[in-house]
Amino acid sequence: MSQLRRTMLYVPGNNPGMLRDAYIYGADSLMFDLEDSIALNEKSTARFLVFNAIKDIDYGNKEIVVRINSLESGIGEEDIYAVVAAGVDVIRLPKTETAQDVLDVEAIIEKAEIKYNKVVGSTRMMAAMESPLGVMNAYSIATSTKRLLGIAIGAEDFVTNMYTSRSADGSELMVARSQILMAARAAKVYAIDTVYSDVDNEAGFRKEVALIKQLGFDGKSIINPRQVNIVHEIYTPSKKEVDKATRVIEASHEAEKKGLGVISLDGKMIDKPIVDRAERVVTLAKAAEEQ
Amino acid sequence: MKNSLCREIPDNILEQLNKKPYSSPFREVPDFRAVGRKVVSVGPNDKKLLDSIDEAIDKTGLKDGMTISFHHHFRSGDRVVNDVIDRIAKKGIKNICLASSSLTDIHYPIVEHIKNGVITSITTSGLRGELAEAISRGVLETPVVFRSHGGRARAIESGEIRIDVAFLGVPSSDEYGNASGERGNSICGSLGYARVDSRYADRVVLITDCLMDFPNLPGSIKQVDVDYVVVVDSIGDASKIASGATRFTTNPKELLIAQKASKVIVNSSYFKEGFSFQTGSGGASLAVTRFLKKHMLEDGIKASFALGGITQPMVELHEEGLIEHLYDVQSFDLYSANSYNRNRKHHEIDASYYANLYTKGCIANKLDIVILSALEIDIDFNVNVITGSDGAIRGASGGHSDTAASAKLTVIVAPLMRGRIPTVVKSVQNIITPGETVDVLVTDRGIAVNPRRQDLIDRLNKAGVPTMLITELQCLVESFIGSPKQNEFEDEIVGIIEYRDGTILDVIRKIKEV
Amino acid sequence: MAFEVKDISYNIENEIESVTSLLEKHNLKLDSFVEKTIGVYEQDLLIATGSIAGNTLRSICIDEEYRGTSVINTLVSHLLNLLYDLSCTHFFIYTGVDAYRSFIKLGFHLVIKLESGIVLMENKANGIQDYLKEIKNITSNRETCEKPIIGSIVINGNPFTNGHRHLIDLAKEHCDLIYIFVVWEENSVFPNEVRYRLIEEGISDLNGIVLCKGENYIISSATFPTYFLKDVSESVQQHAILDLTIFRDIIAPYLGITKRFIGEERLCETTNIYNQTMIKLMEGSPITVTEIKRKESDNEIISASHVRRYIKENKWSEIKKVVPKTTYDFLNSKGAEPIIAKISNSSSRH
Amino acid sequence: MKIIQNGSAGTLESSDILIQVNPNKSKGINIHIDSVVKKQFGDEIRQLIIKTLQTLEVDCCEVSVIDKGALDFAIVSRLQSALFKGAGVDMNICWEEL
Repeated sequence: MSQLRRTMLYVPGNNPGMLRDAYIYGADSLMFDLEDSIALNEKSTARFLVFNAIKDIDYGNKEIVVRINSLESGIGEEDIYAVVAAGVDVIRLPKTETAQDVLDVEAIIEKAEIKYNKVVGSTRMMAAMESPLGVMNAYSIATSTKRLLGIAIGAEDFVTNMYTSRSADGSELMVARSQILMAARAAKVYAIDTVYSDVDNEAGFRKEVALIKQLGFDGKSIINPRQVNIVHEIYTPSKKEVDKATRVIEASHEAEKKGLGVISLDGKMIDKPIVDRAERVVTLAKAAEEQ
Repeated sequence: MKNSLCREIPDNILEQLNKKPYSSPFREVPDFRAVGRKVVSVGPNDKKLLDSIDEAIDKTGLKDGMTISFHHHFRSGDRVVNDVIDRIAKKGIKNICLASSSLTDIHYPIVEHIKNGVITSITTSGLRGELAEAISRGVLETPVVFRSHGGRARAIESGEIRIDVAFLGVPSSDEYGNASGERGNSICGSLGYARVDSRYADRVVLITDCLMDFPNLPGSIKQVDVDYVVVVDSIGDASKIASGATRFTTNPKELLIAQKASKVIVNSSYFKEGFSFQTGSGGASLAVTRFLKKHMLEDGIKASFALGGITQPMVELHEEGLIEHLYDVQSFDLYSANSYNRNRKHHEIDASYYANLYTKGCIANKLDIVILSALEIDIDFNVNVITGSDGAIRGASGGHSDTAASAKLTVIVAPLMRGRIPTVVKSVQNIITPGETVDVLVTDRGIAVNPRRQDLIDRLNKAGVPTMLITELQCLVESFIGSPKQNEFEDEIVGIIEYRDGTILDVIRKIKEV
Repeated sequence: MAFEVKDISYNIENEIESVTSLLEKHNLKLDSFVEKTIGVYEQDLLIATGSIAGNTLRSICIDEEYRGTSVINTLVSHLLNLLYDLSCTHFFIYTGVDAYRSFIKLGFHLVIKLESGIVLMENKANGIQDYLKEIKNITSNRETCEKPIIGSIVINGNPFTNGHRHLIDLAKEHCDLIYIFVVWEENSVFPNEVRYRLIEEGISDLNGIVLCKGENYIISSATFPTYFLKDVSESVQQHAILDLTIFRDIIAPYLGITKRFIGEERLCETTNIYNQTMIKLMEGSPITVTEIKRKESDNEIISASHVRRYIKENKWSEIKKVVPKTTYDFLNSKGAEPIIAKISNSSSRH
Repeated sequence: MKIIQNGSAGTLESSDILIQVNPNKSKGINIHIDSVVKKQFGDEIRQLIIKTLQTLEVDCCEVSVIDKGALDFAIVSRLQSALFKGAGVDMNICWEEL
């Protein structure tokens, strides 16, 4: 899991100016939205726009995610065909409740890949859980297909389903966040946190990012470009962390060179997860420098 | 002939104006004496207070062929310019030269007065709206002369602009001509541009809607410079003269540009204790202040002064002790207009002190960093802030070229494109600021440093701030928008752009109608 | 900047109140006859509003503080898309002279600017000129004398009666050519096409008449929305001026019309205001207005509203006395049945 | 593709374009362009519209656009969207042919 997904920037699929500019804010992934931010009578218009944006605009090596409408809505299938034809990297499923939901979408993705001469399996998937049932099924969803690279929690619908609303400290999301995270780690996929919609409340946003980082999330979905740097800043490891990670990695290289099965540093044995984490710390630090 | 920036300046224009073409920012050496106004004596029994603008026009002896002047401190809230010119027109006076410090969209009625022969020539810093459009289409027979704020002060002092009557709207005055911009019904703060006119015009008429008891002090314009005072119902729309508050932009793209610009500044050699800076009033340019503040606090650095059009964020930095002095030639909002009352180190300065090259040292000379915006910038770093992409006039020269030439670090902030209109182009439509006085361009998609500043390129790259060639940015923009069709122009010249030293930088031609 | 657009519910007091107070703050009002209103919000603050009535955008207002921002683009985009969704492709904006420049930038074109500062714009370049050109094309085929005297009459014809015919006959005596404009709005119980056909049939024996559809430019929902209201609206005078100025300054000069004929109006206050305004407005113009006394039958004036009353009261012998045979035959035909049923069940003025 | 009804797409926001297509009363294609960059890009916009119409085999319709500085991808998207609405087609679009 070397690729960073600290920030996944929502871009309403019906706004040409934002589709053109989304790239410049430095988010790790861009997520073009065909779902909740698009009014019903603009669904097909947005689909054309996202289709052409992916096809025509040079987003460099930026990961492009499209949040499609659910299959139940009756328009999800058309969304899939359009974005697969355009060459999307990742399709994000909203309102996922069961592993079958993922498999149903996957089946259509596969048909589309064949139809448009894409390598079968090249389109990756993400699933967002937005209901208690989805959260309960998090592990089986996370392990439903190899295409799935991550799971996310969508809090707005979730709290409604839980008969509550979002609060500053996020206590109502504690269990769901933990459950998603545990499922993601068990399934070895990414865990992405929900959006924070009060764009002007920077202090509140910082608090929430610090919280989800501490919980262990890989990153957060964000709705405003102004939030990108804040997340990246909080995810930037301290100098001490980086130094330590560097030493761990050096030790691991050393062991590899010597053909040793056991890595040791300062006389202590180091396990594989520690090396993994060290690599992640270094990657985060590098990304922060580039910003 | 072509000037040093390869702009074709017709010989007959140079001859008519008795001007040289532009060569380089500091080459020309002045060789003249400043002119003086006609001396008048007001005795102990003379009264200055008049009943109406009409009476003032009569008393000043304004007649055909004379030059009148105004200031632009009232921005789009101004009523004075339109009211005075209306009265002049009603009196049947014709062939007037209008020498305003600037003109805005509110001044569209002037179009009619051009058509009916009342106004036959104009010099200003800028033009906007319908008036600008009409002039771009050739409504005025003689070309408008565009001057920078410093350049205008120079031209007044050298006698190139000889003002017969200055009609100066002021927020308050006493009956003897002591005027203030910070007290009154509609306040504008600094009266910096008007002060030059008040000292050099043969006749000075103050127009106010707030008559104060004598003496109205402290003040901006002084009784010794004023012939008459007229009280009118209203000098304009207070809310448009000084907007309530200048808020920081929330536009993410402007913030991104501002953040990148602050990175350039912080990593330059000029960001150190006691530095000085100026920002333009555009969204990105203003927002630089906010990011600078963060770095100033982090690094424990304070600025010795900030200059220019002063806005609320600047005053706040001053009040927080991060900026020692404010030099204010124009206050942009109520907060800054009110600041004089409580901040002793908030100084009103006039246009000459601000940016006139031919003085014994304008304050712009002491400027370390200036952040300016642009409508267009070309691969030679020449900047256009006067004409739009269609070639029509829609901007103002302002202090752009003055501060760019003076400051040690000139940063242009602009989006790479606006809709489908490119900002970075091969060659700008018109030059206001020569590329040799511009150091860095910061856009949302990359930073380009003028190759003349290799020192800066090295410093930035060493600090990990990536830079690109400006030609790369220009190619990038074309990859998005395609290449625009060149504008077509007539031979007729509608505008002449004078550099701050009085040489001719460029001409604006009449747009060809399709 | 992200603005949120919401439909305004006329039943939620808060919403409608915030709309009216925004409008009042800028000396505007919410027209009583609008059909749909939307609001643009920043956070929870209403910063712009606009409405649709028929094919016209009305009661458009942007909070002063937000003028010059992109909120106008958001607002108008939404309103236009609403109209497109209603399959309305030719539409109008009724606004003030201040906003006029902004709307030009949004693709609107001036129809007319009144002295009062009211401006009517349309989304088609040369919309009214194209409309008039088409009408003129019909006439160019007609044989007329060298310098014909040209008159005009506007008829709703709901339905066509002997009174209308009388007006046309009298007008004919003074003119070589007459343009009859049929009011073209589906606000009358007799549909546009029926009213048109009954007039056409009722004058088939006459020469020198050009029958045309009034479309958007004569007593239409764009020029005169209050004409179609049941009660007399305070805006009638204003709308009448708009409608008649278009006639005086654009339609009449283009078609060479120098006379306009109207039936004297005693029954309908709205029409009476229209007629009186016309007499005043045409003063000093090349157009003379001739008010013709209504034709009477059995000491009662003939009017289409009476005909509808007779239909409601089932007085067919009365009807026969006041309408031409063509109209009478139609009323007795199968095609008239839905109309008659509608009249019997309604109490509307139209 | 045959245009049988009105179709519209887009907005008047900066960098967007509002496009309306209608069945043409007479034969052929009528295009009306209103653009903030008409002088600089009017011809390109027209060419792009014609090309998009040809790709979709539309040979009879009226297209009117109000352009606020849209880039090509937005122009094509809005036009495709309006055309499909005008043709009454919503689903099962052959994306590879666009």
